[in-house]
Amino acid sequence: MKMKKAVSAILVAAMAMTLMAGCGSKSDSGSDKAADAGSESGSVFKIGAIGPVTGGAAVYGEAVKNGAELAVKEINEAGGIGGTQVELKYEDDEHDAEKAVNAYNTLKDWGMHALLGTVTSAPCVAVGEVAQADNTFMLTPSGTAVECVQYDNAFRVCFSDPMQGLESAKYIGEKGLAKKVAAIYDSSDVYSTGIYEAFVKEAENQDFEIVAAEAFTAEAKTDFSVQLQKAKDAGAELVFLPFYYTEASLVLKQAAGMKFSPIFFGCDGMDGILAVEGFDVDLANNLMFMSPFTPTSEDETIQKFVKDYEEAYGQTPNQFAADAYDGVYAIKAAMEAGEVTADMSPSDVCDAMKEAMLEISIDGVTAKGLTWEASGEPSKEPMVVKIENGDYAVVE
Amino acid sequence: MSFISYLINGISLGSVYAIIALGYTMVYGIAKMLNFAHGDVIMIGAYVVMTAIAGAGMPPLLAVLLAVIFCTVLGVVIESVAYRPLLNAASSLAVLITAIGVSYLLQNVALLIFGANTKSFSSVVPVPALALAGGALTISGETIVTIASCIVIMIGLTLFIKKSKAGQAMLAVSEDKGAAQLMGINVNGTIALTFAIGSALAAVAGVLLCSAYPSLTPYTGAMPGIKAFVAAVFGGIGSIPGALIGGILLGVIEIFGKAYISSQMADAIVFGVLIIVLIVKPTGILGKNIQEKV
Amino acid sequence: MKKMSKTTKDNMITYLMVILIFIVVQILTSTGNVSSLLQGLLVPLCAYIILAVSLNLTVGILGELSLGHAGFMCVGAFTSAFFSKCAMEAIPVTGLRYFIALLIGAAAAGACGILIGIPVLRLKGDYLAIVTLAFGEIIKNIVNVLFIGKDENGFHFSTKDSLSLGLEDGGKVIINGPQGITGTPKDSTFIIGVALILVTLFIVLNLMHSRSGRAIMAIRDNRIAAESVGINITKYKLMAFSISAALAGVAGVIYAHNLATLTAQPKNFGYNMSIMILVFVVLGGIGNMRGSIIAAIILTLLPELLRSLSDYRMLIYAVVLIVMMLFNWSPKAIEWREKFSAKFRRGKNKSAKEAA
Amino acid sequence: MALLEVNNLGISFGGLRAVNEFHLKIEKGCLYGLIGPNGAGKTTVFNLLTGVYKPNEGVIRLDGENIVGKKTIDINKAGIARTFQNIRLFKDLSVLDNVKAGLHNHYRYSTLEGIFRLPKYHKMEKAMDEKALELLSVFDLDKEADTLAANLPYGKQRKLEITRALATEPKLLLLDEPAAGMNPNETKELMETIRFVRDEFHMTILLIEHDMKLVSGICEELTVLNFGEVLAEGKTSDVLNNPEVIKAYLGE
Repeated sequence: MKMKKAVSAILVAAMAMTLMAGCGSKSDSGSDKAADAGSESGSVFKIGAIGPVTGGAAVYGEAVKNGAELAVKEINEAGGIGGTQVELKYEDDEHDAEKAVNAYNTLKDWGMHALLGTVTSAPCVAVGEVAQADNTFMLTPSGTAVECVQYDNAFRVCFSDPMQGLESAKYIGEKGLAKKVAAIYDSSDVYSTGIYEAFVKEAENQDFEIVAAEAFTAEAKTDFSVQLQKAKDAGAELVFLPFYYTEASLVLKQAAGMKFSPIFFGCDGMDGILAVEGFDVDLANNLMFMSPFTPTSEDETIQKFVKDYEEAYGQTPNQFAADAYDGVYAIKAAMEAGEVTADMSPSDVCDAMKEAMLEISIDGVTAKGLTWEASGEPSKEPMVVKIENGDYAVVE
Repeated sequence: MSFISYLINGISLGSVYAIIALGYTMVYGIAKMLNFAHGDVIMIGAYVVMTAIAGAGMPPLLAVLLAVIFCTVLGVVIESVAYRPLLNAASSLAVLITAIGVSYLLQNVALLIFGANTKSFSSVVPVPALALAGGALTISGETIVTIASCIVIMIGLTLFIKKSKAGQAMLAVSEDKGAAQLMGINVNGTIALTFAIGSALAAVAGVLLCSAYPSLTPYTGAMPGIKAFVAAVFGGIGSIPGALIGGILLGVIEIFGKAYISSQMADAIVFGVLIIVLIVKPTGILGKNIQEKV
Repeated sequence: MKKMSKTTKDNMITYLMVILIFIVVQILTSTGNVSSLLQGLLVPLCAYIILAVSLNLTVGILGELSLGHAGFMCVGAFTSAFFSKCAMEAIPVTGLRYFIALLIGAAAAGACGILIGIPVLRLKGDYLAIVTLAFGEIIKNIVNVLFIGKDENGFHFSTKDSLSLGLEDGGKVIINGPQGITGTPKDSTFIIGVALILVTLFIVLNLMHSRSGRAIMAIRDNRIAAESVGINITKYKLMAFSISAALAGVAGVIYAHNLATLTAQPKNFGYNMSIMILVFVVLGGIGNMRGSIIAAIILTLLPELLRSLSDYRMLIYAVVLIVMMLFNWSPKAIEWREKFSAKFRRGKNKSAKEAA
Repeated sequence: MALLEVNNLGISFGGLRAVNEFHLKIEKGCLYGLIGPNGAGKTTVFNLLTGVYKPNEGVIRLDGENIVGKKTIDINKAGIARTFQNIRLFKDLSVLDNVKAGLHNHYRYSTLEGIFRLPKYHKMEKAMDEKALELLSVFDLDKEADTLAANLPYGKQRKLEITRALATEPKLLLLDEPAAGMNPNETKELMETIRFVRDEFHMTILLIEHDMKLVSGICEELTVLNFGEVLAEGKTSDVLNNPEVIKAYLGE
């Protein structure tokens, strides 16, 4: 009993401590507000961003964080949005819907005008629901699920899952890359299944046959020998890999180990595979994937982006960073077109911006003349990139 | 033919589980605790090797040695700081939760130091792949080395425990801590030694895991850690040959489940088989069935 | 008689604490002093508290280690969200629909508790832990390959993909594999959550101090002796386990009806979550329901309040967890604390005497 | 008819014959002793009687009914209660609750009645409290009703175990070394208590004991067990003077 008392005393003390910490952070934001008020109310645009920077999906959140920071820095150096400086606050969601809503609420307390996020799909749908209720503008750089942009306040920079699947199937069919196709996908992942399903659906209209469709799950993604063996046994000439490069690098290595060398075809998640530290790039030769972004492009904007990014973060930007970079510029364009000012309420900002989104067109690193439809989808052409001699090359 | 190929892949995956499970089972046998941080020590070991090779340009063998030393020290430090104060706590759950805390700690330290980006681990195994049946079957060098080291370690450990004084002390501590103390055995020292050996094995496991499946993130150790834990229970936790059998069976079941039943349901199959095994044989395949004395 | 009033008083303090926290939060909310972050956290917090209390029933009262509690939560969440999604048009009254959803979630999770409990409760200690962990992972895996759709021909079911459902035009997919269930009505509120916490406490505390609870605790303390006085081990173990599972199902219902997306990720329904709940229980004191509540509150708020530390927050969380465990459980720390508090008390007595 | 009648009881563990051709006959109301050197199989006999072990052969009749093959809980319901050599209390429950756990099968109400605190709950709990306190007062433990069982001194723990066994309202009470670890004063007091229990509750008692003073002081009849077999049986004074018994005890 004595011990229990002691335990509860300590717990209470700890609670008091956390509460104090809470007060501390609250008073922090309070002083922020005071500072804002001091220098004319709402003198900065506050852009919030949400994505995983811890946990298994941290690598994607990191890239978005970097891309967005780079864009904000550039914008501020060039004088901000309509003369107003921009502040970016990035919150971790650990790739979890509930944490993402917490992150969103944190940003809301901070006084966010517009949201860049979230990075991954399931959290994005959850946040979308709350953002819609609050009428907050959101632009997800990489939330690919259909439901991510189901409301009129939500837009995205990347392709949707079904579109990628459909375009991939079309491309393979129209170019006659293969007659026998195998697909391996992550059945525990929204992104991967989304693309896979659209791919299978479109495959019916195309002149190739799906000879093997094998899945894996988040808990068993180290060994792909079975899936590859089945594809090999089925005589697949092309293996479709709609998932991220982390797993893809293992698939390629294991395929090489079993002397299986079909055409490997991925989607935008494959981008960044060459940047994996210590990866044997030879394994990726002839890998093809759909991507809106290639760091090796001759294009001037892209070259500058890649150079600045490498200088700042010591690595080549991937598609996530590029999407985030374009996302920030899209927010800027929409804010300017909607004549948004920093003292407007987030809801007014949202109303102005969702109108403006349909009018703007930006020349970003993921597309030229990027525009948006009311559905929230971007209109841009997917490119197919092929890795040749350890480098990305765009295929016609 | 594909059957044999699946079997080989299963054994290959299973031997990695087995080598991790060895560390689990040793620590459990002596300290009676589930060291949830074991998988993360593996991850740290792999990072050390990678940094030593890529950063400091060390030869692979030296790098592995360095990792073994590093992890041994790490294991002993973790044991003395986080676990030892709790070994006599009122509930054995206390140390389990602390182990979870240590697991989070190691993951987040690695996240801060090495970042979230996946790193590709270049294999340190110099053995070439073995081609059988005119190239229809290939056994990778990593598989050969993993299975070989697994067997060597198992034999070595068994001999160590049977023949050496320290090993006998371990056995005594695992049977009865109090009695061992009365016999003049340094219980804390023995437990620390167990952690040292377990962590050294973790370093080796990390190298072999990442050589076979060359992708390294701060979370690389977590899932294989859990799987190896399952393997250890499968084989009968506390039993060294049990860890080997449990690990290999787990790997084979996982691969066969994927190949012949459903690739989506591989986890459910593995865990389902585990439940059935434990219902039939409540202490695992090689576990001792201890009757409670009335 | 004295004993009765003591436990009753103890229970009253627990209820009052929950009600008091509720009132304070309500006052703060109505005066606009609660941040959106905290407001957003209120409902999940209720779910976590219920999870912690219900797991404490298994761990603290029954004395068995379960690492699959999130699995039962998952069952409750998915069955109830499935129901709510289907019944959205049929039962437009939110309250009624939510009530039925609660019953369905609790019943489904409780049934799973019995299903898994019958074979595995014979196992002991860590073996039971691993089987419950396995069960949780199986549930998660199954939910991830489950596709259920509905069109005018009724329900369609598949474990492959949503295409194989063969839905007619206009049919909709309700459970979409890894995408789970989207668009569950957001029916959970803080008031409902607090009410359910009180109901959970009512059930658990009253169970503890009844004939059945005594039997369960007798089994925990000494199985062989319990058998020798004629207590049916299987019956009471199963009872505790399934009540605990059903309450976890209730927490799942709250959780599912708070977010627009319900997916079974390792993060929310995997062993990580089960362990997280176990941390609440152990840190709050095994068998101590009030402690579970406090620990659940602190450990849920802690990482959120540490947000400003961004990269370091999970690191700090880990360190705080280890230090708190050492401080609360290490025999040496307990000894030191008792000495310290004795000294403190003596000091107080002395000063009181001096004052007199 | 004898209350307990055991015939030809035997069990082996692996190759070891722990109990062989054991027989026992206890009349109602008798205070019966089971003695023998260490390792003679006394506790094993208790475990066989209470269904913890299943015998390889033999018959155990309680009030004429064969209880071989029944589960421990059913044997308890049939009327045999026991204490343990190494005390097995519900250590984190109060003294009162330990006894109330013993009353489990005699004061029934359902779990739902318990959770919702229906009238039957209050009625039964009150009756249980009264009954438990009454029993505790017999052993002079009623003052400590609120103490945790683990915090009781050793001697009182033994007594509490007996109280708990009595609470199950047995026909036959098995006591496994009730005086172990007690000082002579405590033992004397215990002897009186045991006799009192027999007289007050009309109980039949079978006890295992090493303390010869206690055995000769209260047991009316004895069975001596040696290497799992009955060495001698009969009136206490006769048995204790049996040269075979003396030989087995003095070890030559």
